[in-house]
Amino acid sequence: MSPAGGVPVGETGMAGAGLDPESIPPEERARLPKPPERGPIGSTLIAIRDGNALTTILAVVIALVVGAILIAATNPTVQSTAGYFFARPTDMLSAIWACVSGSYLALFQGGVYDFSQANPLVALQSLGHSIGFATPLIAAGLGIAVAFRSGVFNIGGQGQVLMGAAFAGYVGFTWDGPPIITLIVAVLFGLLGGGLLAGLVGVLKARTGANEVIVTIMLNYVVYYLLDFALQTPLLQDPKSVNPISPPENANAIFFNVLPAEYHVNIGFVLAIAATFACSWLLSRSSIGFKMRAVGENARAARVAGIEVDRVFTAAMVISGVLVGFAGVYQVLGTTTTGFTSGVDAGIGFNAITVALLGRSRPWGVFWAGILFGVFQAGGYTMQAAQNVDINAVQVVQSVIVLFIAAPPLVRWIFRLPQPKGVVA
Amino acid sequence: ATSSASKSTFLPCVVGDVGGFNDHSFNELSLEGVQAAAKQIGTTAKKVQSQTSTDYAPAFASLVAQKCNSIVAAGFQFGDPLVASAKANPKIDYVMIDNTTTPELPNVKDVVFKTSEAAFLGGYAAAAYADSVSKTPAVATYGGQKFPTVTIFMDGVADGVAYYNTQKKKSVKLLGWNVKSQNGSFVGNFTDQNKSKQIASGFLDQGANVIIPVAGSLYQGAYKAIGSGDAVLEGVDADVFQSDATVKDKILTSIVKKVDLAAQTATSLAASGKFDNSTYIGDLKNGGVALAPFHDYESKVPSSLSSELDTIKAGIIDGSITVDSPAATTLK
Amino acid sequence: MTATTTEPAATATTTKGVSYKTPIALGAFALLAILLFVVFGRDGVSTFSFAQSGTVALPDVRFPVRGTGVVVAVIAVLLAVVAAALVRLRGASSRWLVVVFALALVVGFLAWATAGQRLPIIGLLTGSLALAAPLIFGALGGVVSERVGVVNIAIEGQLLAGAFVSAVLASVTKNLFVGLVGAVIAGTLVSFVLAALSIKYVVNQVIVGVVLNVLVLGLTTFLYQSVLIPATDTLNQPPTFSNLPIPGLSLIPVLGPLLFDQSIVTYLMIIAVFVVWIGLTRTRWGLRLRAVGEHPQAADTVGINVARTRFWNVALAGAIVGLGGAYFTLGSVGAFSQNITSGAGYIALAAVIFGRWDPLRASAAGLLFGFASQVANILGIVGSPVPSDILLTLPYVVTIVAVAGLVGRVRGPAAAGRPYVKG
Amino acid sequence: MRLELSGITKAFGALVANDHIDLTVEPGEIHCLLGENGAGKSTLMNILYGLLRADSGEIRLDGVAQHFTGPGDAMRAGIGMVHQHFMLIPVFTVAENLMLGHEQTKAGFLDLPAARARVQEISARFGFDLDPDALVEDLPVGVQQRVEIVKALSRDAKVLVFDEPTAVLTPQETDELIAIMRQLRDAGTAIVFITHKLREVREVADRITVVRLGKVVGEAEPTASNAELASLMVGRSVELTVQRAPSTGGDVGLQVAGLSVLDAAGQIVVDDVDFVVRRGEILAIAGVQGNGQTELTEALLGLQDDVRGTITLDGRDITGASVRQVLDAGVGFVPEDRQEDALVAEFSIAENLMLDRSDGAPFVKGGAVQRRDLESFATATVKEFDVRAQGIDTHVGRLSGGNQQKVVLARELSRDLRLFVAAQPTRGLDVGSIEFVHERIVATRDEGVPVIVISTELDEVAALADRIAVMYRGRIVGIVPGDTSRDVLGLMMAGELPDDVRTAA
Ligand SMILES: Nc1ncnc2c1ncn2[C@@H]1O[C@H](COP(=O)(O)OP(=O)(O)OP(=O)(O)O)[C@@H](O)[C@H]1O
Ligand SMILES: Nc1ncnc2c1ncn2[C@@H]1O[C@H](COP(=O)(O)OP(=O)(O)OP(=O)(O)O)[C@@H](O)[C@H]1O
Ligand SMILES: [Mg+2]
Ligand SMILES: [Mg+2]
Repeated sequence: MSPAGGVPVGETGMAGAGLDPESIPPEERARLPKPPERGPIGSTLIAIRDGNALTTILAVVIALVVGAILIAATNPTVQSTAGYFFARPTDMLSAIWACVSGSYLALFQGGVYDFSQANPLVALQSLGHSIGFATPLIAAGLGIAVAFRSGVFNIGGQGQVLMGAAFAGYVGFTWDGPPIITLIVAVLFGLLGGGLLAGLVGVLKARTGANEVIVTIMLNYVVYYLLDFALQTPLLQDPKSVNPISPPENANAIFFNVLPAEYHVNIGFVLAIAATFACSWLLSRSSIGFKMRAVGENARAARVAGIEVDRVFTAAMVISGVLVGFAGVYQVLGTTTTGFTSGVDAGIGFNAITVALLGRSRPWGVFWAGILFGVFQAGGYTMQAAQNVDINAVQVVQSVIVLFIAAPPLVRWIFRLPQPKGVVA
Repeated sequence: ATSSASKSTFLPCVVGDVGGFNDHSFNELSLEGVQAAAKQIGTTAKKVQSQTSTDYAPAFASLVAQKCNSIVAAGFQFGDPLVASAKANPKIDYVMIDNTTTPELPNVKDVVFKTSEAAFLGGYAAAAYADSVSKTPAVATYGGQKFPTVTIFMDGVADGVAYYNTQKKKSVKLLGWNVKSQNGSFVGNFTDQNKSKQIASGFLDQGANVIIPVAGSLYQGAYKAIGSGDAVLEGVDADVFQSDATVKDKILTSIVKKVDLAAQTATSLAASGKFDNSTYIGDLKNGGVALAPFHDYESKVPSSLSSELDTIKAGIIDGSITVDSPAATTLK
Repeated sequence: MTATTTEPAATATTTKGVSYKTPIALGAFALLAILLFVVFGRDGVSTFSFAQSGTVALPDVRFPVRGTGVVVAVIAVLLAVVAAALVRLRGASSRWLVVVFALALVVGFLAWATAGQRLPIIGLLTGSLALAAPLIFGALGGVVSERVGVVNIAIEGQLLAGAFVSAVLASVTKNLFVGLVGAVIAGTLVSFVLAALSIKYVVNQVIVGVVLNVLVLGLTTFLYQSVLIPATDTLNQPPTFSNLPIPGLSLIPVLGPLLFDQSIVTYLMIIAVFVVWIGLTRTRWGLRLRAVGEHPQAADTVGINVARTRFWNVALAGAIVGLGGAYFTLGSVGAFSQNITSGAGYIALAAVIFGRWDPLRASAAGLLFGFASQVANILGIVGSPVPSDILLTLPYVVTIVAVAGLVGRVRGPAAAGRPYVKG
Repeated sequence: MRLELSGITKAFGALVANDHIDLTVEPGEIHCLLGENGAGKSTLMNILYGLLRADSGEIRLDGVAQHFTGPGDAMRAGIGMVHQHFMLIPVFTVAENLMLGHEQTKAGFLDLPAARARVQEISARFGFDLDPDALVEDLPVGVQQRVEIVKALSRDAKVLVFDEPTAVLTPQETDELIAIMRQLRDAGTAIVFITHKLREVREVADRITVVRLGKVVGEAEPTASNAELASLMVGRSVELTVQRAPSTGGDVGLQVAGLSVLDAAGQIVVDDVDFVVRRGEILAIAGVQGNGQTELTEALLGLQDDVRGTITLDGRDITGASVRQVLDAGVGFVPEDRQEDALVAEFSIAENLMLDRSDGAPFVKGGAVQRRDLESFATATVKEFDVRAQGIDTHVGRLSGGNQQKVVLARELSRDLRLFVAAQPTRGLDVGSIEFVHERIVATRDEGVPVIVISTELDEVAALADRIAVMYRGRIVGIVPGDTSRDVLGLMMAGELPDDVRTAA
């Protein structure tokens, strides 16, 4: 995680309901990176220097403690030993230790490195799984972040993921073309799908002033039900199934693995890394990115400076939708290649908001936030299976971690840490 | 495939779909079945619930890593991920509920249900009851979402009501589902109780005497819509009279689909090394689907109903009465 | 053009400046009406039934569908033309015109969709209110919170927490009012987290809101499965509020059952709408709240404690939304079940913006959404030709169209979303 | 009430904004605080008013030490303040703004009639004309400033602070305010008055304290000359009037004919205006704030939606052109509100310098920002325009107002211009900064660019204008030579064109 890079900024169009330069607390302000934006390594170094890495680690520690309480409190062994705590307290304490340590070990083994495996290459497969979860989150998170930086709040991730999935999936199962070409066409169609839907929002906002928060929320539902409908018609439904599920994707449309198959790391992840670089370039080096940030920070000044604000809004939405659409593409061509349903968005649209904000709307911040979420998701299954921890408890622990990471002042207060150096006020 | 596993070390497992293990439906029932089997064997089952409808593969992978000997999965979306996992782990026995998988693997057992057969009885019983309490009798059904596992109930109910009408020359109305156009009334999800309640109220406004919500636990909303009124409910999946005491005073009967029994049987077979990959089709004949007893309504339904239902059941079993459901076309 | 040709501005025609958005929107709808009601017109008679038990029933109204369709289409076209003319002459169209247009179209659509069927109007309206109630509570909480300057994305979480706690407390104590108090406390607690993190620790308000929703969903589902399910009898079997008809008033046709034969929660909602509205506009509380949401520094300079004002009003917002949560359980179905709110909080959030941060308008937006949902329900019930999935999109499409066609650009509280950090 | 500040120290991080400041204000005295931008005047007053907490030092009122935790305490102790930036709620009415914080209620509801009466009573006492029910956002800034003043007066403060209230007032309004201050002083109120306008200081001050870099550098006599005061403030001698040769009067650069502008509500805000600006001349547009000047400049820039008439630049019709096209046609623009309209506070100086050249050469090639070009340009420009900042990466929001204005000027003047429009270019700036800005504007003119300067400040108009157009209610009352007397201009600003005035159209 690298929260080194400032905070998301810009009028969100929820009529100020968002993130404004003013919203940056003084101590954050002082830590705002000086443009140019740095790459991943640079910002990590800065993070350590400024003590951000420390607060992040401490945030995770607190969250894990909170999670431990939850895990222990609901563990049947702990509950039964609690009955005779005063008679033999060691029983309960060891039960707590067993379930808590077991759960977190499981999380680590399932999400990062399975040290129960003798072969380190096999042990690393866990990380591969996490990357599989992280890839669409990174892409969608980038999309949300780009919109944010431009002052638009895109809550329409769900709809855009579904569009991306449906468009790419459609090409992938209808067209059995040559290798690579098929994949490229399918991906491009998926990006088109996401871009079209988000572009519609942008155009509505530019033309009628319709608030994008409302429109994107509503479009999520509309797209969901329309996709569900289409999945019951010959357009998308697998003729071999009565269920609302699409046919499987053709082999040439599927993301090929870049590591041995057991790692489940495919070209999609490489594309996500490329997208991160691209977004980083877009926001910090490109002309359109410059305009987007200008509009996001101060739309009035941007307009006076000859920047066509409405066009930038629309462009930002389209770029955002394309990136979020890629998450959908990944879902059908990388994750569930055997046919998709209306649940193919897998909650990515909403998780991506958290990922984007957690990454402070900086491309590399989003990248690491996405990886963190991926680890949680992959590890969550092992936690469930190994320690019988409820999936919902895993979700609670995740949320708590995010809240603490997002609140460095709170973490510093808990640990009575001094303010980072060079901070005003 | 697993014959060497001794009883104490056998590890039965179950994967749940996103609805969760408390959906009052297939997830809950498959968990119950596996747990019952585990108890018999003398072990405890492991369970994993998918967080989203695309990460089924990791769910399987996590159970494989736990060294499960059998894995039961319920939900149509599990099909291909299950096959992939089964191919990679030929030593583990897989049970696929509510879906048929291809290709046929030696370690995968499909379990499907001719739910429409039981629903036919349910529709007939509902029509008979409605006819006995009202001059303008009507039976209503609605679904959570338009999945075949849902509409197969609605098809059966519709056929049952129609059969009643032709047999008795009556005109009991069926609301909420049109078999021909395969269109009807749906909540849009399986969680919005308030909306379920409003839909049920709408059916009551239309004069419904019996309501059959095919929507997991959303019958609770319908129960509240009826309130102190005279209308009654029919449950689906489990015998709701028994599974949910809070609503039992309004449960006429239930259209039972014994996912639990199937999961339990298949798990036990795997534990005892007698697992086979033949598809299990739960129907009226083998008791895989059934109409639950009327319980407290025994005395309130027409006295001839029980025998009529027996006759129809026999007719369905011997093929003289056919139940059509587009949703059932893949059930060989 | 030269100076001499420039007309006195008031009478000159312009293309910029005045907006033809409304006439264009109306025109599009008029076209749609022609297409649906005339081209794809249906035969038969649609019966709007006003039947209701216990009161003076109004007679049924019967619409010959094809004729009604044609009439409505003609009215729609005429009104669209009038709207265009008004814009041309006066620079703006009339709000009443839009209302009449919408009413005509709704009647036309309902008649078309229920050809040969009976449409229970009372059920349509009471159902709309029932579906809208939690949205209205949510929207009121959203309005209070955002007007004081804190963006409340956590409405969904507050609703869910309220629903959960009220069900449990009412079950344990067998007392509905304890349940209501519990809902208020639960919503407030969620708000405390939002308020503390966003006001004291200046965490981004949107992030806290989004994460709180996930957190509360996870927590309630977890507790539901691990605690409530095993002990349904004692923990999750609350009584529900029964309707309290107001003597006399409840007998009024249509309005009686709609407004005066409701449960306490619904009465509370109606009261809350007016209290928040009057409070915001007419009281010291409202004045200070709005000042803090618009220009916190200015409020500070007149001695208003910005942080405290924000904190307690966000808490209050949570309390109101919590009541909405109780509507799901105590006011509607009793028992809690997982994710019982099913996204209502996000719809309420949209209603806040749609309603331009005004309690009355936001409530109206909630009602519109409830109405559109209930229309979709009833059409599904009476058996409409529209596929169910398409019907389900109705309320969402209606909202988008209304926002794009009629509402347009909205301006929220100037300081919403910005933490106030003193120098 | 006697106010004593002693040893007040306040640091923002490494920056010491107030360094052991001592200040005494006697009852019945108008005490002027003078100092350049960022000297720490507002900081000191904000500490007095309880908005900021001093790191050390003491505030005493009539000898009693005070411990303010917030403005509420200060107000209760009898301190009132008119803030440098408006502290009004734009969407509230005048009455609501007045009552905020000490609302009277009747049966739980706001007692609006009482608040209205209070507005009317105070306005009447000081000869204002305020509509209690007008929304503040609809009022011209001058009137908003009156609302601020009424707000401060309504609590009968014994110590009153005026932090740059005259920056947005017309001469007449300033005179009214000065009269009020005198009236209050005579009634025994202690008054602190901050302004950058030396004329006002000398007119009204009983005592003058000069602050520089956070420290009191001395007291000055009200009899001191402008030049003395200025050099005390800035620490060097300042040219108070720019040297400029008479206009050479070249070809017509800009021609505006029959220009009218309608606002969103359809009201005419600029009414049938005609004028020309020649190359190498400065046309000043004078007038009381809110008489259409803002809209006129915005119309020139393509920022207004509803514009009739023609605008011709170098023979090319640019009526109805987009902002982009207008800028590309060579128009440089300094908007009135630099923070809202000209700068992106969170952007660095360098980024702000390319804000209106975000497409194409010289900073963008192939869609990519040419950072090296931008950096070298920014470094050179910052040096040329003497922007005081740590570096070109400093966020503009952290610069003082004067330096912010220099960034805007630098950006606009470093393009190849065919027209330069500057609105209120020196609002709120200290004398040192004003000197600099004026020099640059004159230099631009001397390069042969037609220049329009919009100013409500007659000193500025007099210092810069070759010709003066006076606007009143959207119309141009008349165009007169640059040396027209203040009295005549004053009359014109009230809408009258004396018969004997030479026009210079
Ligand atoms: N909130 C703040 N945070 C950090 N630094 C500040 C803050 N407010 C003021 N400063 C610093 O204190 C210095 C003094 O600012 P102050 O506003 O008091 O100047 P001033 O004398 O009022 O200037 P002006 O004449 O332009 O109004 C500034 O240069 C600035 O660097
Ligand atoms: N967060 C901050 N960090 C550092 N300096 C700040 C901050 N906020 C404001 N300042 C500085 O505080 C000073 C006072 O701000 P203010 O808005 O009063 O500017 P000013 O110098 O008075 O300019 P103006 O002439 O436009 O009033 C400015 O110098 C500004 O750069
Ligand atoms: Mg100042
Ligand atoms: Mg200043």
